[in-house]
Amino acid sequence: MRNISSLLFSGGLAFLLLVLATQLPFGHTSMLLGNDILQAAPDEVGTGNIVAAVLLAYRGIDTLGELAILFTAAASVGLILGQRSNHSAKRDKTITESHFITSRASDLMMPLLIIVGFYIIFYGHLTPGGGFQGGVILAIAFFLPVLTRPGTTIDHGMITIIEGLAGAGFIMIGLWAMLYGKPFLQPFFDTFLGNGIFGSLWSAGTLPLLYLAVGLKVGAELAGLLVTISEAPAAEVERT
Amino acid sequence: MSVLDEVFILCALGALVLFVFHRIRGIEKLAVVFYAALLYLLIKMSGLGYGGEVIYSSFSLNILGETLQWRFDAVSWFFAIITVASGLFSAVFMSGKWGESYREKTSNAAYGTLQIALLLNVNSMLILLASGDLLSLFIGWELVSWASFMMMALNPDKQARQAAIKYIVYAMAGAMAFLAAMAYVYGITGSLQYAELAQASAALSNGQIILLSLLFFTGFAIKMGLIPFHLWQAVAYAETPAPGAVFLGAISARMGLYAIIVVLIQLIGLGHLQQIHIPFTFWNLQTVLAWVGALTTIIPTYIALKQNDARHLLAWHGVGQGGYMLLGLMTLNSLGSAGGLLHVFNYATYQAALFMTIGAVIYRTGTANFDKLGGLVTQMPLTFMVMVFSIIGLAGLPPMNGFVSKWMVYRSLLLDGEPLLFVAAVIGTLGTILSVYKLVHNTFLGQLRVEHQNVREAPLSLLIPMLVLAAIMFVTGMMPGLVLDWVASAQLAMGLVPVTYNLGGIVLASGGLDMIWITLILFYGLGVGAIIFYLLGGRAKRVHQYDNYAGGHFLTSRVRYHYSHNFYAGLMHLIGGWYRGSFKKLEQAIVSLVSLLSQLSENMYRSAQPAMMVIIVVVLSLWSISGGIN
Amino acid sequence: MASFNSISELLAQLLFMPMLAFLLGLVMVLMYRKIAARLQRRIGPPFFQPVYDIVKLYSKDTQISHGLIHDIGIVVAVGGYVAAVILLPVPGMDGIADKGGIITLSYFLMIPSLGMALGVGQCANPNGSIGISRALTAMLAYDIPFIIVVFGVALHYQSTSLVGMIDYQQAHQWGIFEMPLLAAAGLFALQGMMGKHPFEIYVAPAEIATGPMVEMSGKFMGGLFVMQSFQFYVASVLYTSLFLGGGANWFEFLLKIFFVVEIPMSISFLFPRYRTEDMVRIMWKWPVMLALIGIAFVI
Amino acid sequence: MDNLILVVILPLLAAFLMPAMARTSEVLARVTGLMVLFISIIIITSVWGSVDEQAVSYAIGGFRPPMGIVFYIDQLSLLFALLIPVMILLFWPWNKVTHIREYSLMMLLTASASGLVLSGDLFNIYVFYELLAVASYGLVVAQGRAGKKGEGAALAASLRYLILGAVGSVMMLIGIAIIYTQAGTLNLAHLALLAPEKLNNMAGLSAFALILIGVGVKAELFPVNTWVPEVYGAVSTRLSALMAGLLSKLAVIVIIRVLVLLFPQPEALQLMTILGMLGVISGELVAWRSRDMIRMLSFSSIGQLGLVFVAFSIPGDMGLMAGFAVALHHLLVKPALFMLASGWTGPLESLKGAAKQSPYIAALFVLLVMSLLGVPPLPGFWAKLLIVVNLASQAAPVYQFALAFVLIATVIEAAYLYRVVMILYHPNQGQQASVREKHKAFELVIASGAAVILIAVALQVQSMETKLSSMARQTGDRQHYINTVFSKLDLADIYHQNKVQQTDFRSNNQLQGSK
Amino acid sequence: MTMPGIEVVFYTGAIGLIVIGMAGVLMVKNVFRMLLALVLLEAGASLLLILSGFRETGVAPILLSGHAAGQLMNDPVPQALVLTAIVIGVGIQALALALILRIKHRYHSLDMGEIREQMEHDIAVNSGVVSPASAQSPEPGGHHHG
Repeated sequence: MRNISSLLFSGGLAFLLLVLATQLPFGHTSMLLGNDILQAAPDEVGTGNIVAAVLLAYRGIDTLGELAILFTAAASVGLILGQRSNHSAKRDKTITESHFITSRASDLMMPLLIIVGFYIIFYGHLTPGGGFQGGVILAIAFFLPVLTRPGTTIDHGMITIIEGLAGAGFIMIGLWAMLYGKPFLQPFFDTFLGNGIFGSLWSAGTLPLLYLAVGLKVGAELAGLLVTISEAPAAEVERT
Repeated sequence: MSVLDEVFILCALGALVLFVFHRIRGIEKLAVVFYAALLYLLIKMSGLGYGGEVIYSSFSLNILGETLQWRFDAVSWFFAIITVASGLFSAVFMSGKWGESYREKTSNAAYGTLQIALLLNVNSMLILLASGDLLSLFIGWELVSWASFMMMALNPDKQARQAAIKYIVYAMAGAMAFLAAMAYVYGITGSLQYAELAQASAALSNGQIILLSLLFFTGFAIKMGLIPFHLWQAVAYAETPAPGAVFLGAISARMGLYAIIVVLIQLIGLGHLQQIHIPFTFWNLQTVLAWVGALTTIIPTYIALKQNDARHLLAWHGVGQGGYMLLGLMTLNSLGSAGGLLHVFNYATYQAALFMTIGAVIYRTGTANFDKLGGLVTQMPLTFMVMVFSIIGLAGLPPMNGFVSKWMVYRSLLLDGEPLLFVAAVIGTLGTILSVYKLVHNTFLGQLRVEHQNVREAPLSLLIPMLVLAAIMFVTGMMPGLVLDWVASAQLAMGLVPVTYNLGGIVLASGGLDMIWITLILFYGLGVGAIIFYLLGGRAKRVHQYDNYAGGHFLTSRVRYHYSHNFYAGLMHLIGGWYRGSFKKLEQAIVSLVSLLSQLSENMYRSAQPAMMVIIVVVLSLWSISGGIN
Repeated sequence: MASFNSISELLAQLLFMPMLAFLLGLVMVLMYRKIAARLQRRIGPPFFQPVYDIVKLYSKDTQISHGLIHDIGIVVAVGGYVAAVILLPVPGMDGIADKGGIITLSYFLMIPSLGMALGVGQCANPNGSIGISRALTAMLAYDIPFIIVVFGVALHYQSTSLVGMIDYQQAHQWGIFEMPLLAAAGLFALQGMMGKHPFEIYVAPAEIATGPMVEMSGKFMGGLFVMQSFQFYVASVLYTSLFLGGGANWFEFLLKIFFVVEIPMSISFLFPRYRTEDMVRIMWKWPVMLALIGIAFVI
Repeated sequence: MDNLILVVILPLLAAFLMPAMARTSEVLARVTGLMVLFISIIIITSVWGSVDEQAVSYAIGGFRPPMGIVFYIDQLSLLFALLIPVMILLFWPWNKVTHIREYSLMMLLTASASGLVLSGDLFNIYVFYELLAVASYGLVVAQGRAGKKGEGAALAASLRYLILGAVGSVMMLIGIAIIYTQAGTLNLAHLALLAPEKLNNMAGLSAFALILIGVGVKAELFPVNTWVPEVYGAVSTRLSALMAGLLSKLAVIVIIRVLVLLFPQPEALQLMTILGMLGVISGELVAWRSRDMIRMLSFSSIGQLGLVFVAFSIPGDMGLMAGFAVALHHLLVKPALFMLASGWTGPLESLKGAAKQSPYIAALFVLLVMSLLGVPPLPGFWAKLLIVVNLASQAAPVYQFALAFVLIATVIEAAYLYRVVMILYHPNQGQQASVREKHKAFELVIASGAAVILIAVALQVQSMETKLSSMARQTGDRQHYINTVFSKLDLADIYHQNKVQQTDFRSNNQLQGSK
Repeated sequence: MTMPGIEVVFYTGAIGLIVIGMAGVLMVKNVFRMLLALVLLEAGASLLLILSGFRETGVAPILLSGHAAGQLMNDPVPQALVLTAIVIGVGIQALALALILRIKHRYHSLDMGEIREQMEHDIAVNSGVVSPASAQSPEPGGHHHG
């Protein structure tokens, strides 16, 4: 009964969304905002990657919010799973080595991944990429050993500090502008951070700094999440 | 500062003082003084009862673009004086021995709470009566409801508590109907002032008037316990502690009548109601309301006949008597409306006295159950006398005041040529006669129980208010003109033609009523009867009531031979089927319906898939939106 | 239409009307018993038998009273009728009929029953109580058609004053011709009102030891006998006033009232007793129906 | 006024830093949270009243309004911006056992809630809404930490809540996508400008429906409120009070913003009316048969939120005013009731005679309940009156139905609330009277505070009315919103045409923020 | 609509993802699968969102990648939005996953129906309406399977 009605309603939803779609201007959207930004961004923000301009400059507070969501999720997961894993971590220090090739490969990969991650972060405002993408790669870099050597622990304290400081850094950069009487998160202001040259690494005001903060934050949050979750089942198995 | 302001200040002061000192002994004296002072202030305003100008309070409130104001006119004053007098009588009743025993049974605090409840009732009713627009009327209305609820909730008895809950649900339903009506008035006129509604009502369509009247009337009818909303009232009033029952029984439900007068008669107008025909029937709105009144005189009265507890019996009569008032007001002539109004006064006097007598009986014997009473006349003759006076009033027999008002209602129905309504009213009266005999017989007549052998007359503090009420009943019965002054002023204020009257009664070309003569004749007849009985023949010998036999058995104190249970068995058997619980079943059906819906809703809230509801509502709303375009 | 011209005339009427009623009532009681006897092929009592009965009862040695209310019950029972009699106009004497009218009178007619009920209640005899509960039920039964009839009549004459009604009938036509259905229903109610066969189960011998009368002895019973004579008188005069145009003179009046009581008296022995419930049932069915139809005609 | 952004930023900062700080000093971390809340309150009170006449907008990053994100500050947002830290402070978990992350979550809640009411950008609202949602999941989950009473229930309830909320969020996202496809912009003021042209059609309405349903999850909108009884039943009353009192209202504010600015179509309003009135009746019906206080209050909260929706769905400023009145009233009363309920757990029958044990608490309960029901002199009455009166003045039949539903629901509400009152004042003590929990001091303080405010408002009803109506007028004024946000449009245009003079523009302070 | 182009495929895909995800959320009993369905649903919504800035002839909005000067670019805004939305989704999914782990541990089941029953029982016990001893049924007689 439930399945039938579910199917019925899903079908209805499909139909209605299709009907709705016919009402929408497919592929010919007015792009009011988009055009404005496309025109203004190079001059106003000075990034080559306009998506990055949108993400960090025009909609910087969105990004802050999203970082906060990640942080919240991580904190909540920590609340749920974190405490006991500390216990188990103390009791159970045995690290199971996995296969030679995987473990060595992961050791080799780690620095590479870190470098790639930071590259993507630092060039985020110029090329496709940025703090999120780079942050994910960084997280992977730190999570890889856990995958290859089940039982490895990562210092949660470190993660906490990194995520806290990275997040605070983002906000501090925003507040910095306010110190100069500018609106929060304004990318340019009359400081040593000049305008830079369009298209170079040192351009677009505070944006690269913001991306760094984002990258570190995302990396730390994701790593923390992954590690916490991966530690949890071990604890369950042990208890049952 | 007008006298009305003084009244309000006194009310506030009284409430405050009583609240602060309610645990202290001696608070009852203070309460009596308070009601007396209130009565004094009302008497200061007595110009209203003789055609004086409307008195406004200087206090007003501006909200929602509305000006809330309070004022007293002749109608308000008429109701107010009954209210305050009832309060005073109740307060006196509970000030002496009764109060002491209540304190002993419960606590000082509980007694204080009862005093507070009574005072809040009086105060809230005065606020209601003083209302000068729909909003203040509603506010007063709600206040009265909550005050009554507080009073009813004071009895710890299970039945009483259930009755109180039932009451509050009914009262809330009524208030909501009232609120809805008020909202419609606001929707139509953009104002809640009486004057605006009165002006606008002329231009309203029939449908609107029907809806409005229905909503207003439902709200008011619930308070008055009119058919079909009669189920809550009797139990709730009966189970209230005695002084509370005295007060509530005497006047509380009449607030509904006051509101009917204000809204349906003053604002919408009876003539207007009469012009509106209910579709598919040959009735108009006014006849419908009159029939509600008529049915209310019948059904609750015969339910009362069934009761086996004196308080319940009286309370059911209270419901039924409301029907006469409505019926009187819904007649199209000044005599009827005067009768209806006069009945409010008369009813208050005898209902209060009756509840007091029952209170006294309970005070002495601890019960009002007919199966456990009987034969108290020898022990409590004065109480019995008051009860006889009152039941004569309640049954509407000469020479008590109840007769006058009922006569006026009958006479007006006769003038209007309403045979069926007349018959209905008479059926109600006859039922009342039977029923009050049952009341007096089962409590005071018949066999005295062994455990009541040492019962003494009610204490003086209880007797005084009863006797005073009995005197009022008799005096206003003999000289109804005293009250008809006020009634006529109220009629003027209602925009009706006042009734023509003199001190002795009604002046009417085609057969009036002169109570002075009638009373005298009655007493003459009784005198003749007494002469025939006492002067002729030998002296009668008094024997004890156990010196008696029935069916060959000697009746002794061990064998209980008091016929009280299932009184009027034959009649009950005959008419039982006509009203057996149909309203109760309706009520239960509504409760079951609510229960069913509630269960359904609960199941909805317990759906297994949390997201199910999202998709359902998305699909439905999108469907309805696209449905508008496709 | 002044009913009296001076205080002395009024006082005289107050004195005479009850006496007259009592005497005529006694004759009616006699008549009732004679009719019963004739129908049962007996000779019946002598002329003064009703008086003898009352005198005998009054002069009994054992007069048992159960208390003040017991006494007052009898007083009220008699007094109520006395008062009612004064509201009933007879030729030449209107009493104070215009101060009350028909509605008041109807109420006065209930007072005796209630007085008696009070008295019976005080006796503390369960049989009495049962009897009185039946008596009151019977009152409920006949009063409803009676009141409907009263209403119809008052509506027809546009007045509640008996004097006015009589004047109207004498000037125009008797009520019975203008309102035959109401008159028929009224006759029915009259039957019940008189408390005689077949609607007298509550006082019937052998029905729970004589019902209300069980504790009545001596002058208590005598008082009730007095009341009975008033009862006959009131019923007949009322009916006469409503439907037969009252009496222009004494002869006509007497003729009419005796004729009126004769009918129910004759009928009463033709039917077996009705149980209380059956009485209610029949009273609320036929006469009510007749009366309502009658009113429909009046309107 | 520029500092107002700190109301959002500082709690975030504190939230980020608190776990790190806790590693060195737990006390410091806790104090930080409180400090931030106090600073927020001070900031808001310092600008209190300055937007009564003219609202203010604040462009974050100093970007021209339609491109950048603006915060919009009017009486409504300012009021809620004040209420949020105050309420959070009131329901702050003072006990020592609370994990530092829970404080952190509270700060995140504060930040997201403030952002939600201040934001003037559709997607930004979505982000803050999600943040609010995740923070509240986290707080619910925090109840389910190992070893706590009712751990499993909290976990399961929060999972179900999460799934419901996530599906709702997706719906909202779809709605935003549709709006963006149609209008090509996200700024509310800009959308408001374009709405008559772009959104006054089926697609626009569908978008509204989707947003309504998405946000409605948090706003306890029927029928996406199935989480309510589960979550409130599983978590502490402190959190329930916060969620029922504050968080639900924030979601409602979002809907109101969107509705007023973007969708003035009657169909949009009527959709809300229907869902609202079904919520009212279903909530009250279930509350009627619930057997413990918490569950009863949960469903009562659903009913009241339904009432809020019904009120807001009335077209015009009067509807807004009614909505504000009933929403604020509920915000005041329901948390207080939850506080009282926390000491009265267990089946209702076990509360017999509780009034004898604690007369003051019972009296508070009665007062709050009376106001909830709408007994005249109390503020609840005026709120209800506003709704009823305005519903009746509407011509559309759906409003008449809503009126009937609201009134019937009130009767049902009276039935169950007064049953509880009667139980409290029962002359006999119930069996469990002795083992009943004691009320904690802060619970009583909150409830008493609410009662005091109720009475104060009852006495000052006229000035409250003026305040509310001015708030409603400002909120309902679309043109005002557009003008406020685009007040510096001329300047921006000048800049736009002379891109060369970038630096001049950047040094122009006037663009950034308003005053 | 004039000519159906490539975007029709995209839109259909997005809607398809949404509907499949929705049906999955509704129909599966296992909460983990429900979570996976939720991922699909979010993916669909993200796709729909990013399509709102789609132009048939548009290119990526990156200035340094050597597009011709007059080339139309796609709207950068939805791309930024989607990035945000995805990260939000990740956060929620992680939280859900953690919850599922704990619930599995606590209730030994992943079936939504069973979880709900046990939860209702727990809630009832918490509120004191049901005694802890009474077995699995949360309310006597009042229980229905959804």
